[in-house]
This record gives sequence, C-alpha cells and structure tokens, in this order.
Amino acid sequence: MNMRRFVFAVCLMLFLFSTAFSLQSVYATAKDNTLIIAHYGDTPNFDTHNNINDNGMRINTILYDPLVRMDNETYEIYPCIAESWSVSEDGTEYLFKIKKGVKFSDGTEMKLSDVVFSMQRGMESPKAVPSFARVIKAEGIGDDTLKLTLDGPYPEFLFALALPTAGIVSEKAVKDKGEDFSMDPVTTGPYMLVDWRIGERVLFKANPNYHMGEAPIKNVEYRVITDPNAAVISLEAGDIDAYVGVPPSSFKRINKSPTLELHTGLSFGFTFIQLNMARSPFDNPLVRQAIAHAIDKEEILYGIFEGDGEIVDTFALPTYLGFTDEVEKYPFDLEKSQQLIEEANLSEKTEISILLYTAKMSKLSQVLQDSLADIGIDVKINQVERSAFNDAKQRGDFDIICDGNTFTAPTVDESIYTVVRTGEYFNDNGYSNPDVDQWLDEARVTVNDNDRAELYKKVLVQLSKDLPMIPITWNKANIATNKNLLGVTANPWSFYNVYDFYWQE
Amino acid sequence: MSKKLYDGLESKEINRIKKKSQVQFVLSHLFKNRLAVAGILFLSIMIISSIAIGFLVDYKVIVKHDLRNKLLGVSARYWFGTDGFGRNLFYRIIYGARISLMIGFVSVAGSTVLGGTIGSIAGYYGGKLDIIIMRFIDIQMAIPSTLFAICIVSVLGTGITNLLLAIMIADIPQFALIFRSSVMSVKNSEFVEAARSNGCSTYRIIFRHILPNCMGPIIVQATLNLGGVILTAASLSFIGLGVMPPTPEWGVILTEGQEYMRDFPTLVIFPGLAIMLTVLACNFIGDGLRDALDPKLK
Amino acid sequence: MNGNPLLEIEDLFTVYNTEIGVVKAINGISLQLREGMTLGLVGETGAGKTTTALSIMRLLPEKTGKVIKGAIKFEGKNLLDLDEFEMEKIRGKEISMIFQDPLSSLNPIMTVADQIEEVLMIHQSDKKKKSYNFLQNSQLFLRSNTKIERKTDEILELVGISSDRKREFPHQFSGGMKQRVSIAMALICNPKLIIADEPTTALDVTIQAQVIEIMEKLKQQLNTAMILITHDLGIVASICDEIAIMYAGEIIEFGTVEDIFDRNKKHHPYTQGLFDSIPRLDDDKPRLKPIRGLMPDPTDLPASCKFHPRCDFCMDICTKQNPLPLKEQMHMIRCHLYSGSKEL
Amino acid sequence: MYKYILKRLLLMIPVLIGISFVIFLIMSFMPGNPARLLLGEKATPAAVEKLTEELGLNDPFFFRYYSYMKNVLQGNFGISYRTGMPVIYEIRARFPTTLKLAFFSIIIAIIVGIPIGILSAVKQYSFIDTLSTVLSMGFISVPPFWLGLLLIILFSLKLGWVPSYGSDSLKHFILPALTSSACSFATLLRMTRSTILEVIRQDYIKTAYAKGASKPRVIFIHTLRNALIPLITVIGINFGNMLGGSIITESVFGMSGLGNLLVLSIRSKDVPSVMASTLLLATLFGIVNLIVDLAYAFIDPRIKFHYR
Repeated sequence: MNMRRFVFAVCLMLFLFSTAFSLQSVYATAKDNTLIIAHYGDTPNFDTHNNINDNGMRINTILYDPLVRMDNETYEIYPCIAESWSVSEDGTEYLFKIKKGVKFSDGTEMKLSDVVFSMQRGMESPKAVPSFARVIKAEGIGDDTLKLTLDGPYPEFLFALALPTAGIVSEKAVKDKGEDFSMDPVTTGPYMLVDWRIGERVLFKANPNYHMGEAPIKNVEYRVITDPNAAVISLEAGDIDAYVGVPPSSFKRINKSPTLELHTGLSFGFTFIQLNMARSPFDNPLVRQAIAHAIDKEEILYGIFEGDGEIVDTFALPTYLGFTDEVEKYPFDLEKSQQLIEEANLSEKTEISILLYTAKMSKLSQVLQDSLADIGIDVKINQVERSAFNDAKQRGDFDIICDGNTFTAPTVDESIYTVVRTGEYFNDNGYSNPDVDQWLDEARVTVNDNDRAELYKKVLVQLSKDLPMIPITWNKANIATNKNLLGVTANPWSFYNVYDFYWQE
Repeated sequence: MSKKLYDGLESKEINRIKKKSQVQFVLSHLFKNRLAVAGILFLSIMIISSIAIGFLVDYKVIVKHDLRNKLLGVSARYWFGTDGFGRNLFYRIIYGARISLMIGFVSVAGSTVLGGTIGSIAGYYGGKLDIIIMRFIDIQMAIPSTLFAICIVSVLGTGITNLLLAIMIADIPQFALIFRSSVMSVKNSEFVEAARSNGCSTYRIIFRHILPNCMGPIIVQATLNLGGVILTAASLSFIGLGVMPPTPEWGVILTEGQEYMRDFPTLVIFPGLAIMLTVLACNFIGDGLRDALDPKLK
Repeated sequence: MNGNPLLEIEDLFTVYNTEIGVVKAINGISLQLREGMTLGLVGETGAGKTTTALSIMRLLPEKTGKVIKGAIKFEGKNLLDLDEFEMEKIRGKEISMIFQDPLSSLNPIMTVADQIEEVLMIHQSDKKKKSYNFLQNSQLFLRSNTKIERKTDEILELVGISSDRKREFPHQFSGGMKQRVSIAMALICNPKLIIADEPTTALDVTIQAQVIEIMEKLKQQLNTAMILITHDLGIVASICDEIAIMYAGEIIEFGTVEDIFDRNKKHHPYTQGLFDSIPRLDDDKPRLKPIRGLMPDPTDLPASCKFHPRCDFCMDICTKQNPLPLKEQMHMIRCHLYSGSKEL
Repeated sequence: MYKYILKRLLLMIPVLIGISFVIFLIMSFMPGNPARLLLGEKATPAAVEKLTEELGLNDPFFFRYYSYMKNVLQGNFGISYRTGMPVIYEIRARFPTTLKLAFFSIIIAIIVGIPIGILSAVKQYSFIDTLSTVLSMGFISVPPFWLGLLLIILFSLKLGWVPSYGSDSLKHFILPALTSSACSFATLLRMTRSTILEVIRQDYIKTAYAKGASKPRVIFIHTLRNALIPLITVIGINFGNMLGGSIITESVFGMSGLGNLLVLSIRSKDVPSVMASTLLLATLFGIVNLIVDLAYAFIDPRIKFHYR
C-alpha cells in the first residue's frame, strides 16, 4: 500500500522533471552555409526606430535598409534606398531621390509614402535620436523625392542617416501590426527574421526580393555569447564563424590560428580621462597638467590594452577635418609632473576617486592610480554599474572619470561638441571656455571646409591647454572571422552589413 | 553533597570552574579530531602569514603594476608567478587572506549579534512579536541570499565595507532562527524557571542563564558560516559586485585571472585553491566543534 | 527431562571494542536449552543478558561487538561457523527475537501486515532461490499471495488483533498491541526458539500480564523453546522452567525454577540480594535490602570474583581468585562461599 | 489534502507581497534613472523628463509600489527598462534554462550523493567512508565559480569534450549541472550518511535483521525509506539554493537563464525584470517546499494525519 504511494511519489517527480524538459525542445541549426556571428548580448526587439541597443543596432543593420550606407574603410556614403541626393546651399535641406521597385520582405512594393512615414516615425521616437535629432520636417515631393529639413547646417547628417536607427519600414505593416511590429517587422533589408530565441540566438534568411539582388549568404544566425573569451574558444572550435569585438588578450591567439582572421580598424571613439574642473584640486590647471604628464600612454596601450588602439594627443585623427599637430603635448614625465604638483601647492589632502564602469577602464584606472601615487596623489577606484555611473556623472559627482566614447561621424564636432561646449548635455565636468564655445558654434554654421578646419584647429589647441579631458588612445573596432569568410572589413561603428560577406568557393 | 564540595567558594568561582572544565572537555575532544586540527593549523598559518606579509612587504608592492613582468610563470622570485599587471601573485593571495578572513569574521560576528538579538527577542517573548519577526524572517529566507546580497551591494555600492554589510544582513535570518529555537527550548527548562522565581531580571535571565546554555549550536553554526561567508564574498567579487581591484581579494584575483585562464591557468587555480582550503579549514573546525560539543551526533 | 538439547552455549566470550576501551560483556558462559523449555535470563542492566541474545542471533553491532571465544550450537550446528547467508535463513525462521521496546521495534512506515508478511516472504523464497536478489521478494512482487495473507490473519487473531486492522501503521496501535504484533512476527514461521528480550519492560503492568499470558499460551500451543530475558523475577517464576542469573557477563547461578526460588537452598549472595530487593508479603522484614554499590566497570573487570566489591560475605580468596562452578544436578553456583564443600 | 495545498498556497501570498515590497524598496534606492536607461545615453533631456513622468517615476514610493502591484495582479509585469519589451517575454524564454539546470543538478546530486552516502554509512569508518567524507567536505568548500572555471579549463579547453558556453543543447548543460550539483551532492552525501547511521541504530532495523532479512534488503527496504524523510527536506532546500546559485553558475557558463537575467537587470536597475524574476524564484521556492511537505506524506504515514 505505502509502497504504491511511494511509487506514485516517484512518478510525480519524474513527471515534474519531464515537464521541465518538454517546456522547450532543443532544436538544431542547419550548419551548412549558415553564417554564425556572435555578439556579446541580445537585442531587445527588431524595431529600427525603437532600438539603440548595440546588439539590436547590429541586427537592424541587416534587417533594415537606411536611405544611405557608409563604407567601412573610406567612410564614404553610398546610395541604398536613396539613389542620389543633394544638399541646399545653407546645408539645411536635403533632397533624396528614392529608388524604384524596392520590395518589402512581405512582397509588397515600397512607395514614397513608406519612406516619408519612416522618417516621420523616426522623428517622433525618442530612441531614434542618433539619426533624427536635427530633422524638423520630412515630406515627399512628386512621386520619388524625399525632402528632409534640418534645424541648421549639419555636415554629418548623412552619417546619421546611415545608422540602423533610420531604417525604412512598411507603413501598412506598422499600422496593421501595432506593437507586434517590433517582433515581426516588415522591411526592405537584405535579410529577413526567421526565428528568435531570447537571450540565445536570432535566425535570418536572405530576402529573395532584395533590391540589390539576393545576398550571397543565404542563412545567418546571430548568437549571443556574453563572455568574449568563450567566444574566442567557440571561434577556434569552429562553432561560430565570426565574433564582433574580440578582447585584445586574444589577438595573438587569433593571429596565430590558421583558420581565423582578425580585421581591425579605427573606430569613431576614443578613451579619455575627464577631470572634474568644478572641484578642487582639478580647478587648478597645474594639477591637470601634472596628471597629464603622469600618464604613460605607451605603457597603457601596450601593457594593458594589448596594443588595441592608437595613441593620440588630441580629440581627432589626422584624417579628420581640422586636425592639427600643434596641440600642447604632455609626454610621460614623472619628474615634471611632481614639479607641477609642488608648484600647485596643494594645501589639504583631499579624497580623490576615479569613477568608471567597464573592465577595460578598471585596468586603465589601476595603472593611473599607481602613477598618481608616484606623484603623491592617493586615489581610490570606484567601479559602479553603468546606470550609477551615468547618474553620478550627470550630477557632476566625481573627481576623475575614465571612459570611452563613440560617435556617429568622423568629425571634430561629433567627437567633442557635446562634451566640452558650455551647457551641453554631456558636459558634466564644469568646463566652460567662451572662446571654445564660440568657435564650435561658428564651425557648425560654416559651410566652407577650410574655414571650419581653422576653427576646429583653434578649438583643439585651446582644449590641449585647458585640459578638461586628457585623450589616451583612439579606439579600434574589430571582428574576428573564419578565413573562408570574405568581404569583411572592420566597421567603425561595429555594425556589419552581412550583405557584403561571402564564402570562399 | 555538592553544597559541601563548593562550600566556601564564591559562586563566580564555581562558574569559572564549571566553564573551564566544559571548555577543556570540548577542546580535548576537538584536538582528538585530526581534520579539525588540520583546519586549525591551516587557518593559523593563513592568519599569521597574512599578518606577517604586512610587515615584510610594502602594500604598494602588492598592488603596484609592473607591466614588464606580467604573466610570468612560477619562479623563485614569484612563487605563484605574476598576474596580468605583473604583480606577485603569491603576495596577493597571502595578503588576500587578510581581507577574506576579515570579511568572514566581522560579518559572521555581526550577523550573530544582530540575528542573535532578533532571534532571542522573538524566542523569549513569543506571542505576536515572535509572529511578526518570523514573518520577516520567512520573507528574507524566501529570497535567495546571494540575490539579496547582490541587491544590497548594488544599492550601497561596491567596496569591502558594503560587501561586508550586505553579507551580514543576508545572513541574519539564519542566526535569528537558531537563537530563537535555542532560546525557546531553554526558556521553559527548570533552571530558568528557578532563576525567574528567584527574581532575576529578564536581561539577566537571557544573558546569564539562557544564552550560555544555547551557545553550542551557535558556535558551530558561526564556524560553519565563516566558510560560507568567505565563499559568498568571493562570489560577489567574482561577478564584479564586491571588493574592487586592485585590492587583493581572492574573488578579485580570480576574476582578473579569468581573462588569461586559457594560457595561464595558474592565475585561476591558485586563488581558487586559497579560497577552497580556507573554507575547508573552517568547515573542518566547525564539524569538529559540533562533534565535540555534542558527541552523540557523531 | 523432555527433549533433546536445542541450544548449547559453550564457554562464550563476547567483547565490544569501543573508544573507551574493550568492554568485556560476556565472560565465558555455558548454557543448555532443550526443546520446548523456557529459560529465564535474569540480571541487572549491563549484566550481559542482551549481549548473550545478540550473540546467539549473531546481531552484535558489526564494528564493535565480537565473539572472541566459544561456541553456540543450535541443533548441533555451531552458529558461529555459519556464513551470513546461512544465518539469515535461521533468523526469523528457526530462531526469532522479540525486542524490549515495541514502540521502536516496529518500522514506522510499513503496515503491520507488511511487516509480518515480510518474514514469511523472506523465508518462503529461501527454498527456491539462493540468489541475493532482495527486490525479488519485496512486497511489490508478492503482494497477492493469498496463502501468506491467510497465515498473517491467523497469527494476528492468535495474538488477539483483529485482522481488519492489519493494514494500519504501528503508530495507530497502542504499546501492548504493538508488542503483540512483535510476538506475531516472531512466531509466524513457527521457530524452534524465541528469544524475548525484556518483552514487557516498556509496558504498563496490566498490559504486561496480558502479553505474558499470550506468550505463555502460544508457547504451549506451538511447543517453542524460549529464552526470556528479564529482571522481573515475578515473570520468571510464572513461566520459566529454568533460570540463569547473570552478573558482569557470567552466569553466577543456574537452576530450575524450584532450585532458585527455594529459599532454603544455598544461593549466590547476589541472587540472595536480588530476592531481598523485592518486597515480599510473607516476609516480616520491615525494609527492603538493596544490594549496595554498582556494577563494576566492564572495561576493567576484576580478574577474581566480579561480585566481591559488593558482597557482604567477601573473603580474602574472593579478591584473588575467580570461583569455579559448583554443581548439584541442575543447580549451579559460582561462589567461594561454597567452594569448601564438593557439592552444594 | 486539497484543502491543505490550498491553504499553503494562500499562505505564500503574504510572503510574496513581503518579498515584492522588500525588493521594490531596495531597488528604489539604487542610483540611476530608468527613463535614461530606456532611452539611451544620447537621448535629449526633454525626452528623458517626459518618459520619467510617463513611467510615474516621480510619484511617491508607496504610490509607485501600489500601482506596480496592481498591474502585477492583473498579470502585467511591466516593461523592462533594459530592453523596452514586456518583462514576461524574456522571463518566459529564460525560465526553462534555469529550471532545467536546477533539475539536472539535483538529479546528479541525488544519483551520486545518495548511493555514496549509503555506501559510506554502511561501511562506516572504512577507507571509502573517510574518502567520501573528505571529498564531500571539499565539494562543500569549493567556490562554485572556481569549480566551473576548472571544469572549463579541463573539459572544454584541454580535452575539448564539451562546449564551455551557452545553453542550447543538452551537452551545454553538463558542466554547469556538474558545477552547481557539487555543493548539493556533498550535503546530500553527508546527510544520507548521517541519517542512515541514525536509522541503522533504530530498533526496527534490529528487528528486520532478526527476521532474517538480508543486508541489502534491510538497507534498501527498511533503512533507506525511513532515511528518505529528512533527505527530502535536504533535497528541497538544495533545490531552492540551486535556484539562487544559478546566479553564479549561469554567469560563469554564460547561460541565458533567470540568474543571468537577474544580474543583468540589477546592474541596469531594471526594476520590473528584477521584481518579476525574484517573485518567480520565490514562488518556485515556495512550491518546492510544498512539494517536499507533500512528499513527506507519501513516505511517512505518521504525517499524513495532520492534513485532514
């Protein structure tokens, strides 16, 4: 009797076990010809105008077509949905000629109204800001021309439009599907969404109606591998074909591997140290200079960044308009640094802390901490979560920040305007120089390139004297791939258009 | 008879004799347990060497980077090799014992005192107060303690003190429960009745009569928890929510080493071994104490 | 003298190896029990009565308990020579045992019937298979054996439990009822020998009488030999044929009921003491006379007479030499008091 | 019995409310503005302010808690601040991974822990017993994340037998399940050993031997089933611990389960996700406890009576 009860209990448990397993069936992927690209995280959704997650934007790059796209290496803007474009004299009006015969993934024809609708939708969405922040009006002219009006001249506008936050959606699908659109989008992009397992993988197949011809790689899988070291192992094992953002500690290993290839390129972003000028002792320029002299950029780049980046002395690369080498430079010199500190005559010993949130910055800050200790400044490292970091930064509640940034286009305005211009949203360290403000504002409305370059030069030189922030290295983007995968070049945003990739025969 | 024996002795004296003999009894049992002795030895060595290293080596050497010497293998100069910053791994691990053990001892002591107070109050007064306290404990027990500690750390921020606080708070219910049940079982015993009828104050009853009589299970639990706390602290540091680098905490050393794990597994193996052996030592001692305090459980 | 010797114990020594030291529990006892007879084993707690029983059953604690010398012959076979498998066939079938505390000697999570039937099933399958397959004879596979069920009902009726209650669990029974179940369990295979280890100690006095009555009745019916371990002289007097009095692992006096209970015969001072510590109505002594002192430490027994530290008649020789048994027919005494005479 | 189950389920409600309150309270102290998280760093202050107002983040704490709970009771767990999608989507996708991991681990723990525990008890003080005692102590003391890393180094990196990462096939569960079962296997082993030793000392075991039962029969039919009662409690507690421990294991092996979600969400102050996953874990914990209590009734006839 009680034995039967016991058996029943065992059965009950077995049943519970089995239900747990049947909740989700394990499905296999078709490995043949499927390109598997891994990323560090998953996307929240598939809505181009409502997704500024890194991984989401990577996915939307192949799911959606923007009006224009950017070349990975030359940064040249080339046509996509827009066949050609023209800019008005004052730089505030853009006319785009829309390509004919483009079909959505559901087979319907794309009309000008869809493009206009997409632009308007983007303008309304707070998350599509990177593309539409400056757009004030979008309208269709005739049957194939789109006119976008900006609030002022904005030379980087085409780069903004090339971002995956400015994809073209089907007006009808958006209106019919409502909220479901973000899970089941209708797009014109080279690939179509097949399946999504949250937190694990997204499957795509080539869009047969793609207006530039069907993609050479028919099936693509985006896999989530949060640990970059694990991703490298998977790459070596051949479980995945590509990984975006390989950790520098694995560069050697990948370069040695006979089956893998590492593609690197400079990105739109740099690593810097920001000093809170509203606080003592950083209100003293001598102290800021002393700190700049105490940073051994070479040691940082080769010792802890494993050579991933390029040492810079200013906030622009030589290819950028307005780059100058005449900026004030602060070579690594502890004696000089110490001397400056003595000169600054710091009265009281204040508690100084370095605020940061990433592992990379943690390493940087440890080296910085040691260097500052050498010149007699004791600092504490305060690593926090990203949200807490942003919070403290906005409130100006920090002494030193170690951080990196990313921006949309390769120009000086993009790289520093919002950070150093008085009153701008990301200017959190209390820096304010009316001259710099004036030059930056003037550059924005200056259409002539030479005049703009002059203004930027002045800004960069002034910044190197004021030292509100100290540039360390220019960041690099990378993607490691299977050697058989061709057509791969590093994209400065790390948004890869798989349409360009093909398998070696 | 006993009256005659103790005649002329102050009652304090009697207590002292009684206590001493009890302690001696427990200790003699404890020292018969080979594993417990091994645990005590290991822990003593750890404590002594971690204190000694503070005198022998400058803290700056322990935390300062030396990138020319990074990722060296085991050698006479670097017994455990060097880490990704070129720091001496051996020094860091030995110094790490300070931090881990400090977190362990302080947080266990804290949760024992706090949990003890709450549990004793609940157990002694009973009634509605007990019910209310128990509900709170139920609630906290239903939240996994790691999760609870993570939540607290993310509010307070990282760092040794906050980590310590978080673990301490997360451990309170366990101790409260033990204290409560011990107090409840002792509360109604005859000698407490006797003390009460002699007009002892509540305070005196709790501290002089009840608590000394339920010390056994509490000491055991505290020792066993010591290991658990060291583990939790390391875990939290490991997922980046505990002590911050470059402080040589074991979990931190492990996380830093994880990056190089493939080519330099020793960077992961040594700090892990340090954690494991220390926790093992605590558990051996705890087990030994339990057997010594309550031989019938063996 | 009816029947042949069923059980013969010859010069048995049993020890327990404990942490404190070697406990000498039995120090050379010899016994004989004939078919159908009842032997009472009497003595204080710690005298080695239960150890004797466990030695016979070969159920001494595995790690510590050990028979170091002697023989236990059951129907001529030395039980100590048997392997475990052969011994299992004897336990429960040939020799069965009733334990002291009915509250704890029944498995709390098996029904009464399951526990009784188990004995039958174990020994039924013995004949068929030699394999060790224990699951084969678990309840799952032999549930609907009507023969076994009928027999269980019978034996339950016999001990006075309605068979309606056989699917109940031990905790639903009272103490006396549980002991009846134990008795039923011990008797179901018609064993030749029952060892009852203080079967009534844990029970109320009224229940004790009932249980004793049932045991007596069944013994008569089934003609089973029995070793009754007790320290209750009253029970011994009522059902035993022979009595052995144990002290510190030795039998210090042995005899028929008549021998022992005859106050005019010579007795060991310890036996005397035992009788003196029971209240007697026909005696006019105003007070009981307890035996002074305690049992000696079993790890450190005196080499001489074990009782001498407590003995009122202690002589020089008692502290030096262990007395040899003196016999008169069945009656045996080990004491220096009587060693002067050749016979009692 | 159904009444009892219902009563127990009802009793869980105040605990769940308490948990939700505690977590909500803690999360409200966490720095960071969810609206900014939702909109990203490049969003304009005006948009952030607007969304903050829309989400009701400027409301007083109790009002926020009240409206959150109201929504939860209507089955609406809110929108994740991190992903902008309904929380329930992600939880539904991740929950099976965590559950599977916990089940696999507990099964491993049972399959390995109980037999070794029995062996160790039956052969008390033997070499096997000492070995298993020391081993189990070792497994209790080993940091789970470290064990995970060692297993990865050995079995994925050096030997390449199993993948180190992910959660899509059964193969991926081997190392994580081994890792998270280590501690519970050890506690189960120790518990099995001590309860069996306890039960073996009981009189009814002597009775069973006296009946002529063989040693295996005594161990498996009489001892084990009685020992199972405390063991089930241990299994239940361990299952609960595993749900909590999944936080560490999943982050070592990069499995997309609830634990991983919790860490991600706490780090990004994603209150709705944290709340929903905590409540789910706590509910599960309560249900496991209930199942444990019910399992008692199946095994121990003495307990069943209290339910009626």
